[in-house]
Amino acid sequence: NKKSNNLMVFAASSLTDVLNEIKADYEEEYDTDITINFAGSSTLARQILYGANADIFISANKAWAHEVAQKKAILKRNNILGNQLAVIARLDSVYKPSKLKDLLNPKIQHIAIADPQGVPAGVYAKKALMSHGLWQQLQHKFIIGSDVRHTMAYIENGGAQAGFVYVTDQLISNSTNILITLGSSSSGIIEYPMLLLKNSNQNSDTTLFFDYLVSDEALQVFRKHGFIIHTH
Amino acid sequence: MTILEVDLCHQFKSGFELDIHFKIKNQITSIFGASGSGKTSITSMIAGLTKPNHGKVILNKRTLFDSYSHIDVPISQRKIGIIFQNHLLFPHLDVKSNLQYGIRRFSRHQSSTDLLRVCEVLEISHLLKRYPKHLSGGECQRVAIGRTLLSSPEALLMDEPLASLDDRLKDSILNYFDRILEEWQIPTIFISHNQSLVQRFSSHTIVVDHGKVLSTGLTADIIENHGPDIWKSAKGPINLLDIDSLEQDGESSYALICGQKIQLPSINQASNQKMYIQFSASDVVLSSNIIVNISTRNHLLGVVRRIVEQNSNILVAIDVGTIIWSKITMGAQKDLQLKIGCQIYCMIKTQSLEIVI
Amino acid sequence: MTILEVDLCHQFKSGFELDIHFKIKNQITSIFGASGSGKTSITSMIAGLTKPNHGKVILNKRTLFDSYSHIDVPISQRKIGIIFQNHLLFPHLDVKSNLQYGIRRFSRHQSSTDLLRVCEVLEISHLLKRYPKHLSGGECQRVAIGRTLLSSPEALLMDEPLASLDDRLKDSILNYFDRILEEWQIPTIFISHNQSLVQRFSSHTIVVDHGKVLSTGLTADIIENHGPDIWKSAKGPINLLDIDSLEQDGESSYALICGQKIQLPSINQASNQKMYIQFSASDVVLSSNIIVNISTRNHLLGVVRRIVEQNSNILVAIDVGTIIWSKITMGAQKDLQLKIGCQIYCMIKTQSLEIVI
Amino acid sequence: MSTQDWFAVRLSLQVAITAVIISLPSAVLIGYILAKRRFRGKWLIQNLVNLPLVLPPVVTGYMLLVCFGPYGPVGSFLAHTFHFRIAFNWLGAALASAVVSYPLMVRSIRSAFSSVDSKLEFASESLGINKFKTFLQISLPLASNGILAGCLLAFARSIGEFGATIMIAGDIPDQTRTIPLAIYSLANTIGGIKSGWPLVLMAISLSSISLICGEILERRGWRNDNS
Amino acid sequence: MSTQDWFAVRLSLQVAITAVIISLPSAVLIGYILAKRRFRGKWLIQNLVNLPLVLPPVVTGYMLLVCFGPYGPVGSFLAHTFHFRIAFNWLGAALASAVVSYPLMVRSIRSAFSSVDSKLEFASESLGINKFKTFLQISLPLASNGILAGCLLAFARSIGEFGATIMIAGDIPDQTRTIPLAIYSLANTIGGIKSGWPLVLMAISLSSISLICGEILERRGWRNDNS
Ligand SMILES: Nc1ncnc2c1ncn2[C@@H]1O[C@H](COP(=O)(O)OP(=O)(O)OP(=O)(O)O)[C@@H](O)[C@H]1O
Ligand SMILES: Nc1ncnc2c1ncn2[C@@H]1O[C@H](COP(=O)(O)OP(=O)(O)OP(=O)(O)O)[C@@H](O)[C@H]1O
Ligand SMILES: [Mg+2]
Ligand SMILES: [Mg+2]
Repeated sequence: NKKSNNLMVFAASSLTDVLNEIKADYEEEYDTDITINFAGSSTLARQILYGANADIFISANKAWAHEVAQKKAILKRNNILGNQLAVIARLDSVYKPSKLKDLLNPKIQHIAIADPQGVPAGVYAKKALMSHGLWQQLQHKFIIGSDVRHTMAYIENGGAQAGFVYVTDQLISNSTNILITLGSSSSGIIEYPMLLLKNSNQNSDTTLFFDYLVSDEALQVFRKHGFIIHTH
Repeated sequence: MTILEVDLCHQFKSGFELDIHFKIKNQITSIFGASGSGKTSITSMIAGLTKPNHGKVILNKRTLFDSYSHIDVPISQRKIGIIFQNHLLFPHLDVKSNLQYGIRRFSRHQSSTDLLRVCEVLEISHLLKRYPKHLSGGECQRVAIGRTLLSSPEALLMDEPLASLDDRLKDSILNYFDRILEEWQIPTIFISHNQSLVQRFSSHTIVVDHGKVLSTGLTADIIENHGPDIWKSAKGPINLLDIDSLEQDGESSYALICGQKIQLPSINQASNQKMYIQFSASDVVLSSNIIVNISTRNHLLGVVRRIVEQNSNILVAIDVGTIIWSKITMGAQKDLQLKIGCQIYCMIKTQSLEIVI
Repeated sequence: MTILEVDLCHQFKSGFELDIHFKIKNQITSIFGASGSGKTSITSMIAGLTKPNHGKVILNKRTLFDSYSHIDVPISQRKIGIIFQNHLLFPHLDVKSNLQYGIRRFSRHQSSTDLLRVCEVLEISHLLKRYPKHLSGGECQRVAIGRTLLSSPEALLMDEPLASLDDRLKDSILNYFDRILEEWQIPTIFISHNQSLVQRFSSHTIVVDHGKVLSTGLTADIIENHGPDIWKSAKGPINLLDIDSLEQDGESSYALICGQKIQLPSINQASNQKMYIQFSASDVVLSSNIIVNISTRNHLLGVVRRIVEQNSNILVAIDVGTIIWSKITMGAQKDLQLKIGCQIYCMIKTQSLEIVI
Repeated sequence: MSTQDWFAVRLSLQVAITAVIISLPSAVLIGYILAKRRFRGKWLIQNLVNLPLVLPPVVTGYMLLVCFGPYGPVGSFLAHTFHFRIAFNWLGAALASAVVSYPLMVRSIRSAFSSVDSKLEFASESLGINKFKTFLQISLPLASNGILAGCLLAFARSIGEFGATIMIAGDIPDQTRTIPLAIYSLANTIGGIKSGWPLVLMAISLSSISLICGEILERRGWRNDNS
Repeated sequence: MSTQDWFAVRLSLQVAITAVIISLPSAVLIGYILAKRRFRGKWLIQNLVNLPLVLPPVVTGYMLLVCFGPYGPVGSFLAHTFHFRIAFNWLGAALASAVVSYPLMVRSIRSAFSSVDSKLEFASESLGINKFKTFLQISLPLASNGILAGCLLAFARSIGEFGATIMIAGDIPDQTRTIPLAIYSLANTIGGIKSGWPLVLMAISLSSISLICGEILERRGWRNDNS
């Protein structure tokens, strides 16, 4: 049952569950095959820059989206999709910090954080800690995750007593809970820029799907999975 | 008395069937047979390198292998020394370490095989620091011999140990073997295609053919009965006489054999070990009276005891105190009018005599 | 006329020095020397397996190696067949494929070495489907011989090709060699420690010692001049005489040796191939007159040519038309008053004679 | 297992086999040269060959992308001349697997050639067979067990290859999602790694089968054919 | 290179060497058994040994974590009894490297033992030396080149190990950040991979040095000692 049209979406891996659901809904309605390449935003960006045929790129932060937008022609973009950062810990952890300052407590030996040098979740966490003036003091406690899921794995497996992940990621885990939710005031606005890329074998379905992603139907699904919808 | 009892049945995939039974005492026994008749297979089964389908190997009442009671003693505890057809020196060890590898592993024998002595006899003293890959074929063979002798085994299996050595070395190594084995009193199996080596070296012989024992017995008997079948030309049985006493007279040595004097080839090192002289039946010339003006030095007077015709040759047993076999032609018998009971001189060239210690 | 010219200088790390120069024509030439004297090294340098420090190898005007003009013809183009001391059969090929491996690679010779004939002579027809690891030592050796012969080389190097074969096989393979080499007319180098093989098989001999050529020439001359030095076995040099013609008289056979009649041991199969008789120096009794009433049948009259003292024994070369060596004691020499030039009878027991085809 | 999982299994097999086929010829050549020849730049070749072993696979994948991607020198040449692309394609996955497993294959083959007795090669040459034919008829068959082992090793490594593959081929369902990528993607979904177990077992059994095949082939060879 | 980079180099060396030391004894034993013995469960052992080869390293790392992590059975036992932890520690990195490179090491050692002529072992036993001593005095020295090669291979593989390491040891700067983790972290920044080149070169030269050392050791051994 090959469909007549197909399009290629490159999406950050934190979107895996939600996009698969949206894709299923869409394919049921339209005569289009959607292929999604999930990976870390940095990998995806690099693949696009080195010539991958992507129609849509959904990055987990602005920086990689910006990188791509600089070098490739962009037909459309939106910054509607957003997320929230949280401090989480294992359900059975002995010490549960209730504010960011509590992370200084020596009972917290390690703090899991996605790589603050490039991985979006880490960059946001760094920003939040900087704004609370804790960044320097906590440096020696960091255990660096290569992406959010990995960061969460540290917490689940006891590598860290607390850590920064997206709210959406924590929803997948059933052995942790959220202790502190960070507002956009501290972490900055967390956005998932969606880019519609100009591509050689473009067709109208691409635009159709890009628009579908911001339709109420899709936004409903995003919300269900814990994402925030920014209305600018 | 040490005994090696062997009882082997094996069917090779190639179709070749081995079915061998023999017992040997503490003596040197040759296994003689054509190429591919199963000699190497026999030794490798005795040593434990190949497991026969059925059979039994017993050494000194120790059962080394028994397929019925599922006994299979590890190779390293069989105390059987092997000198392999293809040396098998350890390539990563120098000659000295190769020699010392199994030294005094089996503790029974304490003398006459120290490293120095072995190196001297085998003429490998100058090679001690070399590695096997820098040795010639014959040198490898000698090191392998030394290595096995130094482990002082309770039985010795030798597969063509002297194949690529020249006669001089062969002689000196054989004499050394002889002496060691005399002292050790262990069953020894010796495989060689060289007829004279077999004759000189082994008291007993087992003839194998197509994996079966054809005949077994004293080498002399085997030679007498099967010689022409086995060897292209047989020199007749070997005579081996005890030397009663030894006498030096100027440059020559004489021995007393049952009261009669016999001149020996010059011996370099006089030894006080028991000595024998050995010569083959074909070396014994018979004459009815003492002859002068001849290079032959020794005339032993004896009485004819038996006359056997074999393949148009005559074997005569002469009693000179002990039995000496002589092999002559039918023409000679007729000329000498040999009959049982008549007196006759056995003339033996000194050079034909071999002294065995 | 095919010529192999060899000129080699090499210094081994072990200190052993090789310095060899010789030329051979299309003839069979033995290299004879003690273990470790450099024989294998010479052949491996001629074949191109080892590169000498200096030297030259020329075959039929083709320069195969020349250190001065930096010529080094690849092994595969040298057209030199080698039979290795340790077989080197290809383990992954069965016997037939091993034999066919280099077949007719060198195109000069077209007959008498087809696969069937080779298998028959070497008695390996029944082994064609086997793999080398399922062969006995002697079987491996025969396959290796066949493999090399089938490649029809322009020169042949053989390193102890018959070491672990029994006499019957040795004889038939040697005859085959003889015939092939007669037909091919190629230079052939033959290494063996077996004196009688050397004597029967090779027309020329090169004696090497410690890496140097000691002497070179006709095998007969070498034996006459250097026999006692080279063959130091207890029984002295081996005498090998051509049989001019054969005569049957009733049950006995007689041979003519340089015009003198000699009685042979009874032969079972009369053959029309060239025959030799063979006996060792210690089997030859000397006497100054013909003796009767003795079992010895043969009296060859000759003239003493050389008298050599060796280890308190006397070696006498007697010219009976060809040279016969006799080994006697010093006492016998004194009694017989042996001097160069005097006439003497060589008495040889018929039973001491070995007939070699 | 879902049809997607089965697709991943089929694809993994296809990728691994292709990877082995791509690398085999040059691996045999290089292995032979490293084992039997002595020359100046030998250590350089050895280092080049070993590169993918010491680099994180992601970096290897990145380098491949730079080279074979649509804008890379090789990639664009292939695209323009043959209208043929490697990146973001199962061929890309095969290339990644081939490169990453190459050092293992070469090593195995090299040691196989080293243990072929040079004297047998001499013997062959002395029978008038030139070096090349000697290689084909003696060295190659005698080293075949080791070459086989090298192939199996490369196959197994390919089955497990992740880092370089995701870089150059991407994780595109039904196109480049091999077993490891599928496992990774499952680990990223709500069910978590537990739903990946069937695939993990599948990977294990694939390699078991290849190992057992290898054993059987080896046992039928000359080497182990005893008594 | 920054001090952090130098730390990564030192740590990588420490981890790789430890990994080799951890796995060597059992690899020699298993390699010997696989090469020289025939028994029932052989293919099972072989499969177990090869597991880390076919699994994506991340999965291997995950399994290690499940076992050796603070909440794993072994990990918690060690923590309670000896106050000693493996996970999230350089020891964890060493363990990950050891496990991932284990199949390579065993394979190399196995083929080294296979090529030791069994007849030499028989000869040794016939001289009265038991199987164990024969192993020590004959098989082991004759296989030493292959064992060395196996160690170098494992070393090189350890230098490049990423997936399992990041799983069990985590990427803790100044504690567990080995060269590949450092490279990966650099590659994740937008400036990107270019700033990672010094570390890539470092990884390459480490493996080169190990290879060259290996060559030298090998050449001084008996095998290549010609003429
Ligand atoms: N690769 C080598 N390195 C150093 N010395 C060697 C090497 N090969 C041989 N030799 C030495 O060179 C000498 C000659 O060896 P070669 O093998 O030519 O002797 P050979 O005459 O064939 O002896 P044999 O009759 O025992 O086979 C020996 O002393 C041997 O130890
Ligand atoms: N592993 C094997 N598999 C099958 N057949 C074998 C095997 N080993 C030996 N044979 C066969 O068994 C027979 C006896 O071999 P063996 O090696 O015992 O002979 P041998 O008497 O030592 O001969 P040689 O004097 O030539 O060394 C031969 O015909 C040989 O082909
Ligand atoms: Mg044999
Ligand atoms: Mg030699």
